[in-house]
Amino acid sequence: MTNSMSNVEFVKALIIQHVRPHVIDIIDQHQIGFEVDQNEIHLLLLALKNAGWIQMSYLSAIDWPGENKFEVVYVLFNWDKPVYVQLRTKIDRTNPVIDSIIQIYPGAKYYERECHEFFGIAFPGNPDHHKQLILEQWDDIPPLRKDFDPKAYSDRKFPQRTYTEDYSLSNSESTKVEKRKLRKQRAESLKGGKKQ
Amino acid sequence: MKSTKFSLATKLSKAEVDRKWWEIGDFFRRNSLWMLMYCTGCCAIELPPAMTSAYDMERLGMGPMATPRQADILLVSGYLSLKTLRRLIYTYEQMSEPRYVVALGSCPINGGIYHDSHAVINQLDQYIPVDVYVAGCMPNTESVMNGFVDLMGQIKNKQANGWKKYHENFDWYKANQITSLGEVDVHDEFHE
Amino acid sequence: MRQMKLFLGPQHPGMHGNASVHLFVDGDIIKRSYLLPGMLHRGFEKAMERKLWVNNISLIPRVCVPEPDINEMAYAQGAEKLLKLEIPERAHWIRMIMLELARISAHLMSYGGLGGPTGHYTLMYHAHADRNSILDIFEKISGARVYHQYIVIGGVRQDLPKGIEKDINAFLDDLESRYIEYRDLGIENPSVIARIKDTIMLPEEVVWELGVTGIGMRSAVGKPYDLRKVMPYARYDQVEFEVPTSTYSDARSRVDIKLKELVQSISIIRQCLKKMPEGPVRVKPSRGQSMRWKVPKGYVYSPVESSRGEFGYYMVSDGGINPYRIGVRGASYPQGLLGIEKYMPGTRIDDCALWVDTMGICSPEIDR
Amino acid sequence: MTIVNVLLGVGVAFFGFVLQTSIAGINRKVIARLQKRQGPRWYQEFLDIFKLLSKRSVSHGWIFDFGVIMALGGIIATAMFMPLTSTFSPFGASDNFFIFVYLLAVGMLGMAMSASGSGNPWASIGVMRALTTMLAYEVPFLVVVLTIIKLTGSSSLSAIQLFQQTSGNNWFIIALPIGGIVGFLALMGMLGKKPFETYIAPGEIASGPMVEYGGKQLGMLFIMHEITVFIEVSLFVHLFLGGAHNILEFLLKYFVVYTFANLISNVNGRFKIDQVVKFYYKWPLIMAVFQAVIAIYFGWVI
Repeated sequence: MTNSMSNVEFVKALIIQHVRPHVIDIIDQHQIGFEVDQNEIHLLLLALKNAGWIQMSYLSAIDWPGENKFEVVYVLFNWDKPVYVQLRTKIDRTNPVIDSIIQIYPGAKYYERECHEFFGIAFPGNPDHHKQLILEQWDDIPPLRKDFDPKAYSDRKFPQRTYTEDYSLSNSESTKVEKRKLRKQRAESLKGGKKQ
Repeated sequence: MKSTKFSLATKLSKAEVDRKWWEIGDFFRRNSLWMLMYCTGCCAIELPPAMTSAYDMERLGMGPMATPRQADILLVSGYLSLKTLRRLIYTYEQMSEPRYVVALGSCPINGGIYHDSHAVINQLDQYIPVDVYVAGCMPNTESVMNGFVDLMGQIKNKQANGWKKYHENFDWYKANQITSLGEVDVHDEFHE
Repeated sequence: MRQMKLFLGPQHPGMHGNASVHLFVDGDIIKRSYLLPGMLHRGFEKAMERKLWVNNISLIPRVCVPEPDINEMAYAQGAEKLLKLEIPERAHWIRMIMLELARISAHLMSYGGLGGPTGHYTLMYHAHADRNSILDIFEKISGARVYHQYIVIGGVRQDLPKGIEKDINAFLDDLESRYIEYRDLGIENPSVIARIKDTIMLPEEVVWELGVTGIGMRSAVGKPYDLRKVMPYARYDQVEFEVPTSTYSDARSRVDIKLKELVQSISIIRQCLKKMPEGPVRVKPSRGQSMRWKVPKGYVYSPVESSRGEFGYYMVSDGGINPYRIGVRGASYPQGLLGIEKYMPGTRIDDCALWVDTMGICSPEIDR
Repeated sequence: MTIVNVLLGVGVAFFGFVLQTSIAGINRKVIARLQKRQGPRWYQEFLDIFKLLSKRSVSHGWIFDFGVIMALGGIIATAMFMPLTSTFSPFGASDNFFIFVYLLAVGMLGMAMSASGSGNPWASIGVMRALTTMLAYEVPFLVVVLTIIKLTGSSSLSAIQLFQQTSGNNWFIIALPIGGIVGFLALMGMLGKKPFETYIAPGEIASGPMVEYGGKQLGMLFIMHEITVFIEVSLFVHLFLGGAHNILEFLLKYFVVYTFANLISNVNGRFKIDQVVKFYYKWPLIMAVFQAVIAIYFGWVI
């Protein structure tokens, strides 16, 4: 336990050596999170990569419309010193731009594309970041932003099934049996198969 | 006095002859249903048990087919995102007639667990006609098999005529497709 | 040079799942290729924000269909980390049994899937027959064949049914007795070896470039980089198991490692059944509170070793009753998207389906 | 060549279709048992074919339709020459081995033409692979058959059968054991059985040449395929297994050969196309030449 705790301490020392993080939260002996400035991200990623955090596990964003910010998250992992490092940085929401990290972690290419598609964050430096990946012919604001309402979108675009009969049993007691009979009848009528 | 037993039936009209031939065809069609393996969604995970040794679909004369041209059943296995629906419509229109559609799971019926999703359609029979729905999330392999047996019964009773409906109401179906999809045929500009 | 564009999928018997690989071929050789994902996009991350912490338990298994339990585990584990919740001892062991059974089922499915691209359908039929008996065991334990919703926040939904040990042991014995047969049928079979040996290479530097995890990484790097070993969750530190590795990663060695892991999983389940203590299996929120279960503020990344690699949930809570943001890191993201774009060119059309199969690419978790 | 011969020939082709379709159905049941399942009804193949003929079909231009008819016609024409036993042959002594080799190619080319006419790239790849495989297995097979023709002194199938049935002579699979193995390997390639089934390959090229066929055209191709299999297996029976004295013996040998090939096919994966060509040009060709040398120059025939 002491050994693995010292891994977290090691990361903390490494980060503090370079920058002063706004927030440090130690989640457990295998995970630590830092919140840093936007312009420090590349420096820290490079430092962490040189220190052995060679795997980029996850890249995504969180929308904070209240603060008018996007929070971009990088999760890194080192297989020899098993610590997950979360680096978070807040960027402006109205004009979200953050430099791409594919020079440092080439595997981030598609994460950035996805992030652009779902949040609208631009990643200059990534040659394909503006191309569509998962959605096709999308005609609304990026869907993972908090002000996007999927229910309204779905109601607007897709026809809903309308039910002509009401089978809920919450009404008065006397109609219960009748309704059940009706429901059974309808179920019978829907049945295909050999019985008919 | 002619014997009634072996006398030839009176001359059948052309429509009746056609009907007889159609019934003979139906016998073959329902006993040899080939399905198109298009895993549109998660219900496809219950198909391997149905196809392989556990439930052995081949007993019923069914089997997976590689391409839409060869297949009789379009098996819509689960939810349909918009992107899949486009390809599903191409696929459906490629299949040779008579063609049947079996939809597995709750999602093609009314959206199921994804009823409020921005990417998943709510009701499949607005876009293409569906012959058999198998409800459940996910439906058991037994109910999947039962769905196929139901389809066979429907073919026997001449109820499985979704493909005729598609011809008759083609404009209605196309209009619905365009409302939801914008454009049905898109050039795939990904990476280009 | 004239190139022909081919669509391998979404409707193609060689593709596992609803994804499409677009190939530009010259003769039989692939010159350029890319994956077209998104056919399975359901907007999970958005849907989870709109539901309660408890409701999401029914939604998450659907993220990755062949192996749903890892989703439940990653989600439950992450929420417990945020809640600082200690779950009962027995629940840990039951979770491990479920996870390892799911791993066996996923490996069997993937090994059977080798039968598709190589045309060896007997292998596929045998593997799926065995997988079906795991599904029956799952049905006995949780009531559902595929989507169990069994691992929940605070433990597992209910205790194991009585006498299930006998079923599990019988199945494991059965599987173990036919392990040699499986090897002979599949990867020791000369005609299959001709297809999978020395093709579809994954060198070590590519692993680090793409960020491949799981079997792909272990087969190339030769070190036991398995999250169950490196940072044990549940009670993986109290069971003994080996992590099979190799330093030469072709399709055959990856499948080989898959089979060896299957043996390790069998041994883990046996140990779990032996060491499992008695006791409660779930911490419940106080009565009437489950719909209003608030999770404290925080950010957590919760990784789990799936059959394809590191599978993680990035979870953010703002202290409310809904998750603020849940991000899913699919294990097949790097090799599925960047891997196909960069390293599939140069192989043949025949290898394409095998690439998808042996790299362990699961399209629903790419699309979510 | 009278009208009786023609009628007999058509009868043989029809008999071949019924025989092969039934045996294929029974084989599907046998294979199902190998795969731990129950399997379809034995007449399932008939249902499949008649169902396909009952469906509506899509055309992709006249080459597409004409190619199918040409393939079916070519194959029926080939089957008309096939002797069933050593004494029954529809066209008497015209059952020359080379007639089969050349007429089989007509059917194959018809299919290739039609599949290319569909315009689907998978079909072109499949056709390319089918013709490459054909080139690969024909060479060792022809070397072995030429050895047999040299030994018998005749290229008529009836004569070859009678030669093997004459007392003192063995079946050629015993007389020329290495050649027999080569012949069987070539048969596997001809039938499109598993290690060499590169041109259908559903998991790779989406059933290759058949990708655009549906309905009636596919039905005709299935009939063509059944008759082709009948011709190929019968060739093997007549050339290597001593033919048949009567029809029952023929049926038995036919069933054994086809089932054996099918069983081998179902415990194997499939090769890549380049591996198929390399395979046939390596061991079978060397073995065939070796067999020819020792049989013809040294006279070592068992």
